[in-house]
Amino acid sequence: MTITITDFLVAFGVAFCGWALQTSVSGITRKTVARMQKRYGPKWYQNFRDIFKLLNKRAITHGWVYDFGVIMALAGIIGTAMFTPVANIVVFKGYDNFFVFVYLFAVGMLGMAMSASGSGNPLASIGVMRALTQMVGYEVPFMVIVLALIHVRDTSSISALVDIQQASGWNLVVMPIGTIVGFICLMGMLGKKPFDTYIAPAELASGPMVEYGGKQLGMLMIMHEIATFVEISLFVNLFLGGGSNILEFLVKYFIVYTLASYVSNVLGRFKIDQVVTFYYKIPILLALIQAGMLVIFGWGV
Amino acid sequence: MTILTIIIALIVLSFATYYITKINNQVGAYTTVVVTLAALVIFLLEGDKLSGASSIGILRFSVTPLAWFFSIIMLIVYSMVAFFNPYWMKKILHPGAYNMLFLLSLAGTIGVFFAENFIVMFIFWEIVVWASMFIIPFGKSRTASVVYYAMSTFGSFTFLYAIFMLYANYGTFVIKDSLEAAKGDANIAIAAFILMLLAGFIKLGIFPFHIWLPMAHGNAPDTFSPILSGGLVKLGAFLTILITTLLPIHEVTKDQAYIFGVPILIYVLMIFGAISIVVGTLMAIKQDDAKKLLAYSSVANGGYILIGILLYDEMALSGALIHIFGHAIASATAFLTIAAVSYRTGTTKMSELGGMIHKMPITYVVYLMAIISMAGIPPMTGFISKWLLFQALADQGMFFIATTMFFGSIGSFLYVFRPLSVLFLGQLKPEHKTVKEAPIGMLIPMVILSGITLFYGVLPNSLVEYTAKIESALGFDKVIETSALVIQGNNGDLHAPLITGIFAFGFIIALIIFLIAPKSRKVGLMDTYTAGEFLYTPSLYHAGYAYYAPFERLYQKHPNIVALFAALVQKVKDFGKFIRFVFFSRWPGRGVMFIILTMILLMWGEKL
Amino acid sequence: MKEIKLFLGPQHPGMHGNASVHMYVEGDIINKSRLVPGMLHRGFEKSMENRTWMNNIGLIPRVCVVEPDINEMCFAQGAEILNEVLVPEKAHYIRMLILELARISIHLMSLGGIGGPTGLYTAMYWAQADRDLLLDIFEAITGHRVYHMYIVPGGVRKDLPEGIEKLIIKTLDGIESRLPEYEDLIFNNPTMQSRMVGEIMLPAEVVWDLGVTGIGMRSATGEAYDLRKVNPYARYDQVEFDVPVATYSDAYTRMKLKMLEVYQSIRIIRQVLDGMPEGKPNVKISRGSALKWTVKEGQIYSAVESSRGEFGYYMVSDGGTSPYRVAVRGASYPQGLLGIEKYMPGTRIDDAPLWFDTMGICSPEIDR
Amino acid sequence: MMNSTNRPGMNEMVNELKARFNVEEVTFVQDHEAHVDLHRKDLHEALTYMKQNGFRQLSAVTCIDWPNEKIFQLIFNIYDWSKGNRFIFRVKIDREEAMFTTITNIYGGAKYYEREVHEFFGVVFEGNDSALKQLFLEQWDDLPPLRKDFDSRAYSDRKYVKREYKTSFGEKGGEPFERN
Amino acid sequence: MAKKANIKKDKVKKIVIDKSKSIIDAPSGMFSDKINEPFAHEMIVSKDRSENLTPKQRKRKWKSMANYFSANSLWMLMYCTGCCAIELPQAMTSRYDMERLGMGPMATPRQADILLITGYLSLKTLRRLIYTYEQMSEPKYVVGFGPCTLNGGIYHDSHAVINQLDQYVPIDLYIAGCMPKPEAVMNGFQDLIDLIEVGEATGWKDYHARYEWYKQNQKEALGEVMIHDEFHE
Repeated sequence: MTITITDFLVAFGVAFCGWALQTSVSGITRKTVARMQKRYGPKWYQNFRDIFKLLNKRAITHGWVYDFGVIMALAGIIGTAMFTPVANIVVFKGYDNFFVFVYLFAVGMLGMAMSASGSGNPLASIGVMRALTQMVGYEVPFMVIVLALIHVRDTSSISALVDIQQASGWNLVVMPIGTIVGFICLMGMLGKKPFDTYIAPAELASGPMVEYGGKQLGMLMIMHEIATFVEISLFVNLFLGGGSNILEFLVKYFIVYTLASYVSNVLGRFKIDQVVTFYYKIPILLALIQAGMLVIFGWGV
Repeated sequence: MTILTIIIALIVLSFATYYITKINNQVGAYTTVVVTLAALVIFLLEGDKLSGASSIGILRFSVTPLAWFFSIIMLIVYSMVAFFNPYWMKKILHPGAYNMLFLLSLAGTIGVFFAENFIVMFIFWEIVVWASMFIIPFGKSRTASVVYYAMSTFGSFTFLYAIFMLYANYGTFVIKDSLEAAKGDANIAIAAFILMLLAGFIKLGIFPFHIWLPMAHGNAPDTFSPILSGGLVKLGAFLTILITTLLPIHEVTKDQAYIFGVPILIYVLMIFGAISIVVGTLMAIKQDDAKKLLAYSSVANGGYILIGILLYDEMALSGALIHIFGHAIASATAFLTIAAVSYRTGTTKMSELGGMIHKMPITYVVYLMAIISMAGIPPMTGFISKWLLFQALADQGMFFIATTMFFGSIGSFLYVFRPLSVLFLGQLKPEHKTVKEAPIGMLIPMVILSGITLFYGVLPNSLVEYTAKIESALGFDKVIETSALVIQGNNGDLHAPLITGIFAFGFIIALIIFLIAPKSRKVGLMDTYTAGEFLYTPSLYHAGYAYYAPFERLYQKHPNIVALFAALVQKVKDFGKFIRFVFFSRWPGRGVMFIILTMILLMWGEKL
Repeated sequence: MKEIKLFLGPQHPGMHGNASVHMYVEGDIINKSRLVPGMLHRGFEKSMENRTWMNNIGLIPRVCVVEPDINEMCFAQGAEILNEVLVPEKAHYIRMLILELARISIHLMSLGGIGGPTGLYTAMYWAQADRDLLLDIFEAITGHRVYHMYIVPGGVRKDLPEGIEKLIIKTLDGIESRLPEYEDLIFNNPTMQSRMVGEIMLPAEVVWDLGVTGIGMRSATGEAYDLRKVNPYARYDQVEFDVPVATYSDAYTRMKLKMLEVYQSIRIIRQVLDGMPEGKPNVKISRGSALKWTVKEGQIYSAVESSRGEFGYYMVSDGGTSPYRVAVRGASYPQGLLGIEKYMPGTRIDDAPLWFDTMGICSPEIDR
Repeated sequence: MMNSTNRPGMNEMVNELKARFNVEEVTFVQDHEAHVDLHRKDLHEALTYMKQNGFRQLSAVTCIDWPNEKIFQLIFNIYDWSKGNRFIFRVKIDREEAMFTTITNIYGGAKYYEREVHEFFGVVFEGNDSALKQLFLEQWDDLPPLRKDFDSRAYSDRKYVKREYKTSFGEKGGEPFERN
Repeated sequence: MAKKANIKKDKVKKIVIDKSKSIIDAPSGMFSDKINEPFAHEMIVSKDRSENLTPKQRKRKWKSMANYFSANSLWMLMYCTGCCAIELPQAMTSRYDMERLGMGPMATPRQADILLITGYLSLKTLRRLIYTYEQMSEPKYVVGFGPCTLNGGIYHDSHAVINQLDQYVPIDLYIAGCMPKPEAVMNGFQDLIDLIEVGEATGWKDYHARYEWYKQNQKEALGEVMIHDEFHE
């Protein structure tokens, strides 16, 4: 398969629409969560206003790595989003490898971490430290589950996994335990409570974000929205069978994100070592059990 | 040109360097640069034309793609590190000896790679061990050298025992022949395999033999640590690949029970690799000394390499080979950057440093690229090898091993980020206000090494093709496949240039957004959020010490293998004391008495 | 360099109020910490000397922003005892009503405030919303939402409005019915338990060492050390209520006691409303001008039980129209200053903000 | 003001104090509150004695400025939670040479109260070095503010810019206030 | 320049809080069984706000998209300098729900757009406030709460509290009341939004223009703004 510039543009279109989608969805969720808290909440397009306002501000910079890290972060996440298969729009079919997702995503995270540490604020460093520590928690169970999935499905391409699910049933049915683990890990990835330890405003004054303002913060917000889009899409594609058409995909997407937001709103925040111990108690055990069920016994396949 | 010529030339030149250095430090140091570079150029130019034909007596050599691959890695590392030697001549106790041993160890490694029979291999193996053993105490600690030597000697003994065992049974020292012959008798084959593997384990720093590695790497002279980590450790990998594939161990052990598609013995050995990954990762996260941190990361990476080799799968072996290449380069680069920082500031303790990016930006970028590779993030070589290894693991469905590998992989983000954040970023300490960028002679090799890492991360195909060649030479039925720009795995394809292209595309988009938005105002590093309070001491606002404190606390009370070894050492010492008490005391009567008693007992036994 | 210096406040989301904690942190453990007060220092004690007794009524609620009524009570009580004025029975009951409503209000704020450090913002939204209804009651009774200036020497400023009992009962019923929900949200929530149980211990000997009073003392010693019981003021000896106590003072227990005190306060208010006597709500505090009244010469320490412990005014009068000297004993003085210096080291930075919520530290009353 | 009280423990305690120390005067303000004027030399022993007898809490340490008599009156406020009795010890010290010995070795909680008294009145507590530093104020450049001879209004007028109004509210004869 | 929003004649009240019902009745929906039923007051915003603007202002309004975004996404700094802050949680949370205006609390000055000076300022706070204000990224707005920021209020004769805040930092808007009720706070914020939309909240520009003057005043009152003392080193 040859790759043309059109493919790049279409893929960028996916990333851009993903951003717009997630920004709107999170606006809607802010409104619904506000109802849980007995209030009206902001307009659904408030996040757009926030982002554009930030891009308009006259920001400060702490040196070149502070700026470069932000650009790298956004670049990594845009790149990851360009690989994301959305329903039947699959641009780089076959190359949307799961491990590419995991590690290309890490480029963005590394960029942000670097930029945050480059700001020279210890609170940012501590925040980054917590974010990385948390990563050790949630990535491992998630990757074990997906590894077992790849083993039984014989492909690590996300779009191929979606196709298999469209044909033979969702992985939610095939591996219910794995889906639960995946959801718990998704909460960690999204940084939803109780796993928002690295932001923890009361302790770290918003952690890695502590020095950001203006366009850098705006770009990180864009990055955050796209990252959320990638993560939720990954979950939908891996466990909920993606979507045969856009609408189905969007419905699943909306449900997953809203569910994660709702759950997070009635939970407190863990401390960082509690996060790691939590993931290394139940989710990893469940993940191993699920992997054993799939790989050794072949149940559900 | 033959291998023998090159090796002899290296040995001769190494002694010559000693005297040159005696006359003039700098000239001696530059000689090492010229010699290593010349060797690299010869190897690259001659390529496959190198021959092992000429020989002196038992000194016979054979040229294989595997040996060529390893020696190229070794020569790249050696020649690049050699650039640093001139700057260290003043700091090292015996510059002449250092330069000599430097070249001698290179000769030794090349000898090991191309040796045709086990005896030659063993001789050169010992040359490497001795040469490096003498170099290590030029740094900070003598104990490190002792531990290294004790460990290596143990490995050498088992290696030698295996060689003689094979010789006793099959009457040949030639590697290929003796291993071929051993195939017939599973017990001997397995015994020889394990005995030789022990030597490999020790060199590679696999648990439980990993303790020498951080001690030696951490305490060796700053210029020699990259050689140890990037070069000499890989000797173990070479030996492991050699015996695993030439035997091949999977065929020998095919009668055993299988777990996850591999024989139980292999699985157990892989567990050692897995433990190394976990131990290396956890210990690396704890370290405050940047060199020790990188040394423990070598332990963890040794685990990956071992698992990749033992999987005995064309993707896994290719992954392991690329990992050896990638890690050798990246680890050497990282060690070199630390050496550069140490050259300018005189310390490698991260908590004593900070904000070096403002003084050493190029060094920072080089380090950044090295750690991206070490963490396995695209677009660097490390990603290619990790991708291949994960594919192979998924293929086998080994999820327990995979768990540790994922843990090590994510854990590597933690430990590689620590020097980045603590040493290079953050607040600049006042005492380092006058520090300058590393001298140009240091920057050149670092930039070249980074270039190599990046190049093979973006266009890995030539590398993968060469691993395919190695695999076919080692007798694999199926070799890793590549087409145009795509690496084809069993479970999916990897298009490395596409990933880079997309990243570059994203970068352009992000850059456009950044440039459109209003320009930002530059502020000082101490003009930062302090909750409104006032602070003027940069070192008080730099999170460096106990960086991962909450995470470290989780495994604070871990069982410590060092304690076990310490207990062993204590036992040996006690035994030595007893011996001394009996034989070397002021009253020889005690010794005489003991001997008489023993003799009586022996004779008694004979009579009975 | 092993230590870094972190600041909790003055401009920090974890800090309620305007004060700063300077922490020397190693890893994530606090090695050394100091409260830096004085950001809210207004020279209260000096200003009170410069104003007449009458003028001071407007000034004193501002000593503690979150719980102003105790100031009025202290001030009024002190002036009355010095002047040997007997306050009408009705005034006592209304005072109890106001004080208990204020107690509920600050405990609700505190229950919501725990959402800040632990990230449970829903609790914050709920509690603030419920608290706002109490502020409505205050507005109906006194005309003000926060600073009421209602309890004045000689009684209360004016009588209760018609029909207020209905509103109070309705609101309290509502709040009481919502308390189990708070219990589910905060106390039965596993994530919250993991954050609060066993954290920020306050052993009994520490209590005596510091001089902590109020919930901190009661949760550690297990004794009903409550001024309302020990030295009853107003008519607290005529209403039935229990003082919740505990012997294991961690963050969780202290929050739980606050919650239980809300139940008790509601119980007191019910009794107060039932037994509300008839009559005038106030008497004249002294002879002479209505605005420039005087207080007899003398010194007195007038203390009441605030939500954070013993809150007192040491009042000195020289018989003039202004107080000669008023010294305020802020209830959170011991845990705020000495507690942070001596007992905060060893805590993790994650738990540092919890200190302020569960120990009950009110920075304006420390600074004055 | 009462001269005796019926509350259990109070009278006995007062009698004990009178027997042991140089008590100048005892006043009962409320039935649970006794004000005891002590000679400054006896204060530490008296406090030690009281602490041993149940008065485990130091409620406050404060100070009153009597410029006409040229004295500072130091107030030590202690409380017995189990009985509900409160004793307030008052000692007089010289205003010009305001020195006193710290009580932090008896009541550790006095540390910051003493610091506050030093900051606001200028009383030096020997043995409590930390009390010499500023606590609430920052870069204070005048008399200790709670002394009677410090005029806070004059200080404020001198130091801070005041908003100018067209009318003076305090005195008669100003122009009528106009909203702009 | 300082502006008194509540005196501006050409403005209509933007938020009408429904208080027509007797205060003795609890708000409806408060204790209903439905947990997610909001009990925030309805906010009635007049539809066409631009009808009160002069032609010049209207022109400027359409000119600048940036102002629109700045106005409708005001992030405030979580900094309570004095007692007026006690009503902010009420304004923020369910009853008055400030988030409807796109406002929200932010942790650090870098992120924030508006600085709320909630009441009196002691010298100690003023130092930190100026430092914080200078750390904020532009455009930034300052709102003064209560009389204490205007003329010292009840603490006009205190030795520790400054009297006139606009001498030290530029104020864009004052909100009256001691302390301002949440309704007043919300109303004030709505006024601020209007001011920003027409581009008249220019305090931060004034701070640039008269930087020397502000610095001079700060120096007179504070001595040095960034202090070195026992706690800091």
